[in-house]
Amino acid sequence: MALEYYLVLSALLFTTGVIGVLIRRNAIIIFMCIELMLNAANLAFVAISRSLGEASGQVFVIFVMAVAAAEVAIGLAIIVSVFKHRQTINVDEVNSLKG
Amino acid sequence: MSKELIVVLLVAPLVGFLINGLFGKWLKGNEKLSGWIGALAVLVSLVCSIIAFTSLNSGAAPLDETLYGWITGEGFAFNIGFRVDALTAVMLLVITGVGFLIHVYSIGYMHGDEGYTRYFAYLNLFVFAMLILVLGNNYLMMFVGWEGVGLCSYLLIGFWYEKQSATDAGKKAFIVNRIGDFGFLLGMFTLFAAFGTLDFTTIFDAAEAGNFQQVFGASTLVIATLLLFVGAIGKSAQIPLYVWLPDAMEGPTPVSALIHAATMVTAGVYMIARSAVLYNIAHTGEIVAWIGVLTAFFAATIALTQNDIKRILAYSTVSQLGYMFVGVGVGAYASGIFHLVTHAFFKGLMFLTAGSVMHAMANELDMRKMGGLKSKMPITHWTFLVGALAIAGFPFLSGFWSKDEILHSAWGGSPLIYGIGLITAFLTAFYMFRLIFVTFYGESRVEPEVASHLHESPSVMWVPLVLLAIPSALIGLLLGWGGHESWFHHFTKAVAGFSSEAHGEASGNVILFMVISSVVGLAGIAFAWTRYSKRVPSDEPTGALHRLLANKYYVDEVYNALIVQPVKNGSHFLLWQLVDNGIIDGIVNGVAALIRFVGGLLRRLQTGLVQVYIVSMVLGIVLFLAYYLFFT
Amino acid sequence: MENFPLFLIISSAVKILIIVHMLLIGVMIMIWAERRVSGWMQDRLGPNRVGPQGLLQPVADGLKFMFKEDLIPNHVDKPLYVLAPAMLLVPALVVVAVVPFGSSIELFGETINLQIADINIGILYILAITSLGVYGVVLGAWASNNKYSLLGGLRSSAQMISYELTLGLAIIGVLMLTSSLSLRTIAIEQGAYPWQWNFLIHFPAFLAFTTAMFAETNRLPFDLAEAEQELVAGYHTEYSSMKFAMFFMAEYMNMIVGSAVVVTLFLGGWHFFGLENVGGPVWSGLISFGIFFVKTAIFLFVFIWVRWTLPRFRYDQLMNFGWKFLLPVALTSIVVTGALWITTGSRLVVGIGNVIAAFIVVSIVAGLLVMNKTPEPAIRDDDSQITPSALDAIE
Amino acid sequence: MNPEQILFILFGAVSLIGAIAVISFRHPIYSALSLIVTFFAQAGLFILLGAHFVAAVQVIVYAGAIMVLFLFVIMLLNLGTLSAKGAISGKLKGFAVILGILLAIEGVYIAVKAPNDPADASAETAIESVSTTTYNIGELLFNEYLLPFEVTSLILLAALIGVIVLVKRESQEES
Repeated sequence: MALEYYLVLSALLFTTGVIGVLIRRNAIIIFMCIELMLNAANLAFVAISRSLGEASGQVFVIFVMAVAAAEVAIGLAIIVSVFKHRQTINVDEVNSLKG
Repeated sequence: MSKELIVVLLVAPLVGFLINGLFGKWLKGNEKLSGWIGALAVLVSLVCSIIAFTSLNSGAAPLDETLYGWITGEGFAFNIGFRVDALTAVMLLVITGVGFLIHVYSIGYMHGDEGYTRYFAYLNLFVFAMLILVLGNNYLMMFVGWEGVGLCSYLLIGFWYEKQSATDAGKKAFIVNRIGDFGFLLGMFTLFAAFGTLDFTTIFDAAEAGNFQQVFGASTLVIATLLLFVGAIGKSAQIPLYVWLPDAMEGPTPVSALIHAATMVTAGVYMIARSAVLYNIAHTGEIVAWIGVLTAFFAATIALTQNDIKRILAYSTVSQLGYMFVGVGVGAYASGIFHLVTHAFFKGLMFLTAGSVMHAMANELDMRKMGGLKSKMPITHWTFLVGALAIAGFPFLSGFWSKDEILHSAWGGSPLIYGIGLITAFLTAFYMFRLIFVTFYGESRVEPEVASHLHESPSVMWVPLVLLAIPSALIGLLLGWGGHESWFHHFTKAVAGFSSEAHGEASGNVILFMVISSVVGLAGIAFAWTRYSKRVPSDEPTGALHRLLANKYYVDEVYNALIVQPVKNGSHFLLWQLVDNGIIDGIVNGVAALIRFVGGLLRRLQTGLVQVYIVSMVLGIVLFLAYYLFFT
Repeated sequence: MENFPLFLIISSAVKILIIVHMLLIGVMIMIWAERRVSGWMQDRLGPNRVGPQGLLQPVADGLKFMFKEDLIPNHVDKPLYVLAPAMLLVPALVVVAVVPFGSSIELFGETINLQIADINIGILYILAITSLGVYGVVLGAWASNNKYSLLGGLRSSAQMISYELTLGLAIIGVLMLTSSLSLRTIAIEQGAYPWQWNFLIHFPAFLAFTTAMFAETNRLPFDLAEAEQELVAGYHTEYSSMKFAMFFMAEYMNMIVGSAVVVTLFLGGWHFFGLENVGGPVWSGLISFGIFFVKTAIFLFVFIWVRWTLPRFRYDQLMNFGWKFLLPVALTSIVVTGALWITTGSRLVVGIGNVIAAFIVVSIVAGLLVMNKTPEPAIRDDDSQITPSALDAIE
Repeated sequence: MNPEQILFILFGAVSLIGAIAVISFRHPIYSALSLIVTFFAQAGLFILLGAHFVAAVQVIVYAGAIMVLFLFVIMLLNLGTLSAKGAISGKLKGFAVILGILLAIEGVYIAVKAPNDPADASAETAIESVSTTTYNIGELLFNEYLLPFEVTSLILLAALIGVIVLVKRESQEES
C-alpha cells in the first residue's frame, strides 16, 4: 500500500472534521469534530512514519493523544460550565461577543 | 565608620516607613506600636549618627564612597554614593536628634488621630529623604533628597486633607517650591554642562583648578551658584519665595517643628555650605547675604503684628533663616551652620511648646484668647521661655553665640548688613517677648469651657520639651565658646571651602560685639515688657504702617494679582477654551468620530458566532493553499 | 508463512472454538457455583433440584431466558437498546484471545501455543478491550430512558474511568521487570515456584490490580451501577429475557477472564513447582492447562467469597478509595520498582521495597484523611444519600 | 487485491463513513458512537501500518477514556435532539460545505502530488523493522523526546488542575 492512499484518507477525514466544525451548532459535536481532525493528522503521522522507516512519527502521535486528552478534559469542563450558566451549548446562542 | 553603618543609618527610617505605610491597616488598632516603630527607626539612625560623629571627631577620615552606579551612559555616570564629613555629621545629628524627640512627642500629640500610622509613615519617609539629602556625595542624590523632603512636606502640610485650608497650603508650598526647584535643576544642568559630572569632589577640585567648560563664559560659576541659590530660596523660604512657609503651619505642629523649622527649611543653607567652594570662587555670597538680611528684616517686621502663635514662629523661622544666609553669604559658613544647629533646637523647642499650648487650648492659636497660662502649664512656660531667651540673644544662651558670630562676620562683609541685622535682632527679641507676655502672663482671657480642662501635657510630650530645652540653653556655650576659635569651627574646618572665609575674617573687638548684641536683645525684651506686660494687642490695626505689617506687606495679594490671576486667566481663555477645547478636542473628537464611523461598518463582521469566524479562517486557508499549490 | 497457513488457521479455529465454549460453560458453572457457595456461606442449600446438586439449574435458567418474550419497552431508544448488551458481551469474549492458558502442545510436528493469539502488545490489548465494556453499560443505561438506569450508567462510567487508571498503572511494575508486553512472555518469565511469581515481587500492585479488577467487573463491593436497593437494578432495569441474560453472561465472563489475567500476570500462569514440565510434549501442555484452570478456579472462588463478605461502598468512599489509595499505591509501585530495580537489580529488594513504600504511602494518605476529616454526616436514608452524592461526582 | 488492500479499503471506508456519520447524526450520542467507530477503524489502520502500540493506545485513550467522557457529559447535560433552526443560515452552511470540499480537493492534491520520498522505495522493507516499534517508541520517547515528554506531563497536570478549578463548587460548606 502506497503512502498516498493513507494521506488521501487522512485528508478526507480531516476535511470531514472541518465541515463538521463549520456546520454543527452543538459545542460537543464541534468538539468531536476537532478530535476527528486530530486523528486524521495522527493517521498521516503514522503513515509517514512507516514510509520513512522510523518511529518518530508514532512518538508524535503519542504526544498528540496526550494533549488531546488534556484538551478534552478542559474543553468538556468549560462546556459543563457554560451549560450551567446559560442552559445551552449551542455555539450560536453563546454570542456575547457580538459586535 | 563604615559604609554599612551609613546604610543602616539611611535605611532604618525607610524600614519604619515601609512598616507603617504597608501594614498601617493592621497597626491601626495599636497606634502606640505604630508610633514607637517610627520613633525606634529614627533612634537607630540617631545611634548610627552618634557613632559616625564620634569617629569623625576622634580624627577618622571623612567617608566618600560610591555604592553603585545608578545611571550610567556614554560619558557620564550618576552614582549612589555617600559623603560623610563634619558638615554631614552635624546635619545628621540635628536631623536624627531633633527628629527622634519630635517622633516621641508626636506619639502623644497625634494621639487618637485618624491617620496616625499614615502620619508616622510620612514622618519616617521625611527623615529618610532628609538623610539622603545630606548624605549624598553628588548633586543628583542631593536633588533626590531635596524633592523627597518637598514631597513629604507637601503630604504633611496637607495631612488633614479634609480641611480646605490645609490642602491649599500644601499646594501652595508645593508650587512655590517648584519654582525654586526649577532653579536648582537649572543649576544642576549648568554644573553638569560645565563639569560633566555632579560629584561634589570632582566638581570642587575642578572648580578650584579652573578646569572646566566655560559654558557661559567667565560667569559660568556665577550663574550656576545663583541658580542653585534660587533653589535654596524656595526651599528655605527667602524673599521672594517665603510665602509658603507661614501657610505651612496648617500641618500638625510637630511637623512644623521638624520640617518647617529645624530641618527641611535649612536644606538651602546646607546646600550653600556644601557648595562653599563654588560660592567662594564665584563671589556670589554677597547676593546671598543681602537676600538673607532683607528676608530677616522683613519677616521680623511682619512677625511684630501677628497674633497667631504659630505664624509668629513661622515668620521668626523665616527671619532666622535669613540670618543663616547672611552667615553663609559673607563666607562664615561655620557660623551659618552653627546658627542652623542652635536654631534647630530652640525653634523646634518653641514649636513643640506651641503645640503643647494648642493641645491644652483645644487647638486655639490666637494669643489674644490666652494669657496667664504660666500657672496652668509651668513646664511649657519655662521651656518656651528658654527658647525665647535663646532666640532673643540673651547672654550665654545658644542663640546669643550663633547670632553674634554671624553679626560679627557680617561686619566684616558689610557694615550695612550688620546694621540691619542688629535692628532685626532687636525686633526678634521684641516680638518673641510680646508673644510670651501676651500668652503666659497677665489676665487669663481663656474661654470658660476651654479653661476648665486646661492642663499640662502628658509626659511623652513634655519630656522631649525638657530634652530640647537643655541643648537650646547650653549648646551654644558648649560648641561656640571662643568665637572663631571655638570647638565648632575647629570641627568643621576640614569641610571643603569652609577654611577660606574670604569676607568673614573677624575684625574689631569680639567682646564689644557681644555686648552690643546683648544690649540690643535685652532692649527688645524690655520694650516688649513696657508695651505688652499689661496690654493686649488690639484687634484693629492702627495706622498705615501697622496695617501694612499686619497684612504682611500685601505680598500674597500682590502675587495673586501679578502672577496667579494672569496665569489663571491665560489658562482659562487661551489654553483651555481656545487650544484645548477648540483645537485639541476638535482633533481628538474628529479622530474618534472617524474611527467610530469605520468601526460601525466593520462591526457587522463581528457577529459573535464562532462559526462565522471559523468559516473565514477556513476560507483563508483554502485560498492560501490554492495560491501555493496552483500558482507558485 | 510463504505457504497458505492452513495449519495455523485450523489450529486457531479449533482453539477459538474450545475457548469460547469453555467460557460459556464456565459462565454456567459460575452461576451455579455462586449460588451454591453463597448458600453454603449463608448456611442454606442453594439450588439443588435440577440435576445432581442442582448442576442443571443454569441450563434451566438459560432455557427460560431464551423462550421468554423479548420485550422492548416503548420509551427506549431502540437501536442502542438492542446494541448495548452486545457491546458489553463482545469485549468480554474477545479479550480472552490473548490470554495464554497453557504452555504448548506438539501435534503433527507443529508446536501449538495454548493461546489464541500471542500478540506483542497483549497486555495493552487487554486494557484496550476491557475499557470498552463500559460502553455497553453506559449506552444501555442511557437507551433505557429511565432515571435509575441513567444514574447507574453515570456511576458506572465514572467508576470505570477511575479504576482503569489503577488497572493500567499497577501492571507497569510487572512490565518493567519483564521487558515485554506479551502475556506469554510474562507468564514464562515467572519461574516455576511461587516465590518467583510476580505477586510477591509486586505485592501492593497485585492488590491494587485485583481490587481494580473487581471494580471493573461491577461486582460487590463495587456494584454501585446496579445497586438493587438504590437503583432497582441500575443499568439493566429495563432489560429482560435474552438481553438481560447477555448482561448477566458478560459479567461472569469478565470475572473469568479477569481471573485468568490475574493468574497470568501475578500468579505464575501455568507454572506450579515444575509440574507443568512432567510428561511428553502433549501431556505437559495439557497438565499446564490444567494447572492454569485450577488457579483460575481458585481465584474465581475468591471473587465469590468477596462478594458475599463485603458490603457495598458508598459513592464517595468508592471515589476516595480509588483516587486516594489505589492510585497512589500503584504510582508508588512504579517509582519504587523502577528505582530499586535499576540500583540493586534484586527481585527480593524490589519486593520488600514495594511493600514498605506502599505501607508508608497508605499511612500518609490515611493520616491526611483523618486530619482533614469533616464530621461524618449522620446516617441518612438511602434515597437522600445516593442522588446528591452521585451528582456530586458528576458536577 | 492482497489482504492488506482489502483491509485498508475496509477500515478506510468504515472510518470515513463513521466520520460523516459524526457530522450527520442529529443526536450527540449517535455522533459519539460514530466517532468511536471511526477511532476503531483508525486503530485498525494503525495496525495495518505496523504501529501496534499506537493502535492500542488509540483504543485505550480515545475509545476508553475520551469518548467515555464525552458520553458522560452528553448524558449529564441531557442534551436531546437539537432543533434545526438557528442563527446559522443555510447559505452559510452551503458555503461551508463548498469550502470543505475545496479543502478536501487541495488536501488530496497535496497527498497525491507529495514529492515521493527516496526512502519510499525502502518503505516496504522498512515495515518489518518498524512493526516491532514498542521498543523503538520507548527508546525515542525517553531519549530524544524526553523533554517534550516531560512537558506533556506538565500539560496534563495543568489540565487536571484547570478542570478542578473550573468545575469546583464555590463553597464547600453547603454539604
